[in-house]
Amino acid sequence: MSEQTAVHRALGMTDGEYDSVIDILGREPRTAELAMYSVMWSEHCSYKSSRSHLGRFPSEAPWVVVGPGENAGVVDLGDGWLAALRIESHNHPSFVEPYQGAATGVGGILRDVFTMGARPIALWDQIRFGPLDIPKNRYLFGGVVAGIAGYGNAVGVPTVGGEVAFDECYSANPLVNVMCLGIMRREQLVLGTAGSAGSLALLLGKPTGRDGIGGASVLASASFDDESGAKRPSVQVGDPFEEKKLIEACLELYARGLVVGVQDLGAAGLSCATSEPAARAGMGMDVDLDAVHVRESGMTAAELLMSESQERMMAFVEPSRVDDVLAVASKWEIDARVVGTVTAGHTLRIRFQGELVAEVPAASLSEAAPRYDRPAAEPAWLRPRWADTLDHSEAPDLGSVLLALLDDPSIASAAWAFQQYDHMLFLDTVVGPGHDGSLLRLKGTDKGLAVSTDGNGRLCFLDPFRGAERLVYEAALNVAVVGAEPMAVVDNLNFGNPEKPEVMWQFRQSIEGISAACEHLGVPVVGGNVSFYNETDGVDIHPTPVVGLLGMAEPMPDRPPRLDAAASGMDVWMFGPPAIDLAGSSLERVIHGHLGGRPMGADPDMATAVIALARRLAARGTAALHDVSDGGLAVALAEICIRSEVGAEISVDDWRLAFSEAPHLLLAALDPGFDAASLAAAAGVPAVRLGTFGGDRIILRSPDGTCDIALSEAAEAYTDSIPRRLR
Amino acid sequence: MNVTVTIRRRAVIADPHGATVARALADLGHSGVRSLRIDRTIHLEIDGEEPETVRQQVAAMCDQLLANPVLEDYEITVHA
Amino acid sequence: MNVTVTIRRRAVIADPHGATVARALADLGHSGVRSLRIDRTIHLEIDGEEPETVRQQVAAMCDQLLANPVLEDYEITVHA
Amino acid sequence: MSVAVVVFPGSNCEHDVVHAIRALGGEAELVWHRDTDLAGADAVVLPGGFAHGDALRTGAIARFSPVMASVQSMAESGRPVLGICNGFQILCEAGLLPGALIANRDLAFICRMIEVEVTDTATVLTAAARLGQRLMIPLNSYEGNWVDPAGEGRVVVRYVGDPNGSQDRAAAVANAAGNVAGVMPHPERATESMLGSVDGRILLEGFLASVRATSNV
Ligand SMILES: Nc1ncnc2c1ncn2[C@@H]1O[C@H](COP(=O)(O)OP(=O)(O)O)[C@@H](O)[C@H]1O
Ligand SMILES: [Mg+2]
Repeated sequence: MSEQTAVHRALGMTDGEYDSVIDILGREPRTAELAMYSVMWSEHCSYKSSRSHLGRFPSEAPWVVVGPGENAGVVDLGDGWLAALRIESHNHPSFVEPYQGAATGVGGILRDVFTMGARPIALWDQIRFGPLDIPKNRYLFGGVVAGIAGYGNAVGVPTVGGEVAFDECYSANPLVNVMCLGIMRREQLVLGTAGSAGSLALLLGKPTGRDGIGGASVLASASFDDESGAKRPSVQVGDPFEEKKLIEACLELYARGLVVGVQDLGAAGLSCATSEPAARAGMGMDVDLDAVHVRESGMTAAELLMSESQERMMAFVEPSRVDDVLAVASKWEIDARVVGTVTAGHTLRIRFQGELVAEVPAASLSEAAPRYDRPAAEPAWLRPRWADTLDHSEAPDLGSVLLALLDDPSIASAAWAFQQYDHMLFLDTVVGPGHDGSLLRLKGTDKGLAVSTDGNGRLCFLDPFRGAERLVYEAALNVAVVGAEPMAVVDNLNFGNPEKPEVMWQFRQSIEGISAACEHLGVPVVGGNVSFYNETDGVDIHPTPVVGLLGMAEPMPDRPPRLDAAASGMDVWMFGPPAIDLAGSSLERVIHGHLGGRPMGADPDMATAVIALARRLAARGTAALHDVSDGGLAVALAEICIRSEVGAEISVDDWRLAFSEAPHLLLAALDPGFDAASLAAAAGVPAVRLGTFGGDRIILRSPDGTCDIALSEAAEAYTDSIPRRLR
Repeated sequence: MNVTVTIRRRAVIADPHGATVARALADLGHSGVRSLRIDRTIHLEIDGEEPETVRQQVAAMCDQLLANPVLEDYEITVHA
Repeated sequence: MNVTVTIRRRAVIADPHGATVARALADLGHSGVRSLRIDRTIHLEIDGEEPETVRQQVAAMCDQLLANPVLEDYEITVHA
Repeated sequence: MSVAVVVFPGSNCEHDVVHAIRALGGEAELVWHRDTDLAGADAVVLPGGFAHGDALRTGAIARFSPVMASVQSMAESGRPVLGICNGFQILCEAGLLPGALIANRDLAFICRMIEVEVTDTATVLTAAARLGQRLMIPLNSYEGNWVDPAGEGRVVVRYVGDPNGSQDRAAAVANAAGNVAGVMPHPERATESMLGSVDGRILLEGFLASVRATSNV
């Protein structure tokens, strides 16, 4: 092996990729050039295994202002308002150092949103760990929650919702995804472009150090093995204070129209923040690395170009505006240096200490990145899994099953986590964490913005198409529950090793499922993220696509439904097609430790009808409205009872309906005498009155047995499940 | 036995708080501060006779809990 | 000149960090910890020739900013 | 009569405070921490957030901001001065309120609606409340645990429970004259029923009434 071979391989490049670099340059790359190609062509930055499939997503709609390809998607909310949204993962960094991994994940997704010109107004975290009886998982969970809180609270953006789930498959590979929503006036929209020849590139924010060299990009692109300890020194540290100042400074720059384009520095740092904006503008750039402000001495050009130091932004500015930009930076006490000049032509030239260290076609770093159409094949184990069903002909003790489900950390209250997050800042959180969808008011308008984020690795493991398709419908139903109409989706595709055909198959099936549902609903996918190589010692996680769906309610309901608003004397109604679907359910997981069978597919027309009905119910002041998901009807009812501090008594025709996780089902607390049946009939949705709220017990009757438990016992199981496991 | 553990963030790892404090000192007119680093020092009083055993016990505490192995180094002093 | 400032929370003041660490150590099976205290140590590299002048300058920094007189005492060591 | 709401780098509740004051019919303007005069304001609020990133100790650096000299003279001249959350921490560091705020007993950030009880009504914060009145107001802090080794502090609002270990269950503290107060929960987050509680109005309306009373003299 030649020395150069050793270098490119150590940087994670294949021999074929190295040859492509030689083809592009017509010569052997210099060290700094090789460093740039290696980070830009990593899986994390180049999407080389996924790019050819992401085009499948429907991404167009009249209200889409910016679709996939920029730092965040942007949609038009009307009346001059735009929303920017994006979701990102920080799975591998969070395993290496949970606090900083999660914290820098929050910092990164915020930058993607305020890079577009928007003020970030809310965050949602979707976090998945192995079971809490293992100390390492408790440490990771605690560290990740503290990291999200530590960064999100201090940077001053509320975390208003999310998901917490636990499963064996995440034990050595936790998933930490964060979604961010921002808003802006239309004229504030900024793109990641370098502008025209003569524009200057200003690097704003923290000094550059050796943080994360080969961190996010290399870490997120390679699996864990016993040597992951060796990758440790590259951990990045987040500084929410600096980020807060950057946000305010950038928003002031946009408001005053002082920049022509902006690009955040994330994975691949300066390599990305110079080449991508230049490529988007069809320009080149001359960059002077000596002008970069540094935290450590003795950094090489390659290190400066690869560094993933946090809280940095690149602004492109016309020369006449530079002094104004520097004055804004100085007011907010952030560093700002001119580090480059945009040039005609397409060449990115980088100089350091009197030497030309890189001279490459700017677009080659992003657009010429390799693309792999990796083989995909249905896993051999899939059909045997489908055949592996449980026999539920005999009814268990329904009361103890319900208590066990309520005590399961994936189902139980996540208050332990979300009460560590500031979820009230900005005074917009009308429906906050602990409900189905979050609802934020947009002050000064009658618009409400609703978001739901949903993932379900078990369903997607058993059937990635059906599972992913159902996620979109579930998210849409969740936003409908607070009165909103779906508008846009962002997705985070958390998968195993794409070099395995069965993982690639799961990946493609999930994309098909998400696309099918989005097409049916008429909702575009405006952005997302792919996280591959979520495997440890050759074992992949369950395929875990996470969907974040933005909806808008206009006008926002005066009193949107809440889980804690049911009251004694109200009726319990169920809307939607009752069906028994226990494959992949919480009942089979918690009670039987089983994962088999084939979950039901979505019924698109019914989904649309139930979603429309939910919106109508929300608009007319329904007290409580809750979609049926993990743990089925019984858990959904218990959640309303616990949160509303009222008992209930209902009956069902078959005990299995109480725990079935069939899609498109809604539970409602309605005033007695309200003619829900006609409303539902008009919407084409089956409806049944199951019973009434009242008393201090949760009573669920079926022909095969009765669940009759004290509300207080249910509440104790539900609220103390996570805290008890952490004590 | 009395033991002192000094926990120090590795030099290559960013230290945002230290940087902010250094800037604040300069703002207050304390010029001449070239560098500033904030460490944690943990003083333990611990049962045991054998310095080497105690040191090993404290090293285990550091690895498990007191120090963050990803970000920090530690140094143990067992006092006579 | 190198200066070390040790900042110590007064014993009468509650110390949630210290208490939490002590409890966690016991949970991890490290019995025998009689007492535990976490100090902050600030290392400064500072211009100056005269140890006494430097000490006074650092004392001023402590009084103003580095220590909170309600909670903490400090000790300054100027290294040769 | 207008209220200056100070913005430190790292503050984040300043817009919420202005929004709430204006909704209650008061006047409020933001003032940057480097400004040295409070632009004719009759009162000042130091809002919540993480001034200077809470580096070293919460509030430690903010107290040296240029604006703090004016806050000090405002306090000395008997004008209403209110610190909310991080603002409370800053007033303690500045010596305008007794004691200091340290980490919560359980070393976790707490963000939730909490019940408090008014125990002293002769301050700018509690002027409109009844003695013993119970209020639901969101708490949102990591360093909300007030300690007062000298035991001179005047506790004016107490937690009904003990969420964070605060001495005397103090949720709000005032100076002897009653014109300077610090409160850990956020009254500005409890002024609209849509957001879960309107009890914060009682504190903010009392504050605005005090502003009116002092600006008339
Ligand atoms: N799963 C996905 N679905 C839709 N768009 C995606 C997906 N993954 C990535 N994208 C889009 O590809 C673009 C490039 O992403 P990336 O390089 O990660 O951006 P950044 O550097 O801002 O993190 C973004 O616009 C992103 O929204
Ligand atoms: Mg980006």
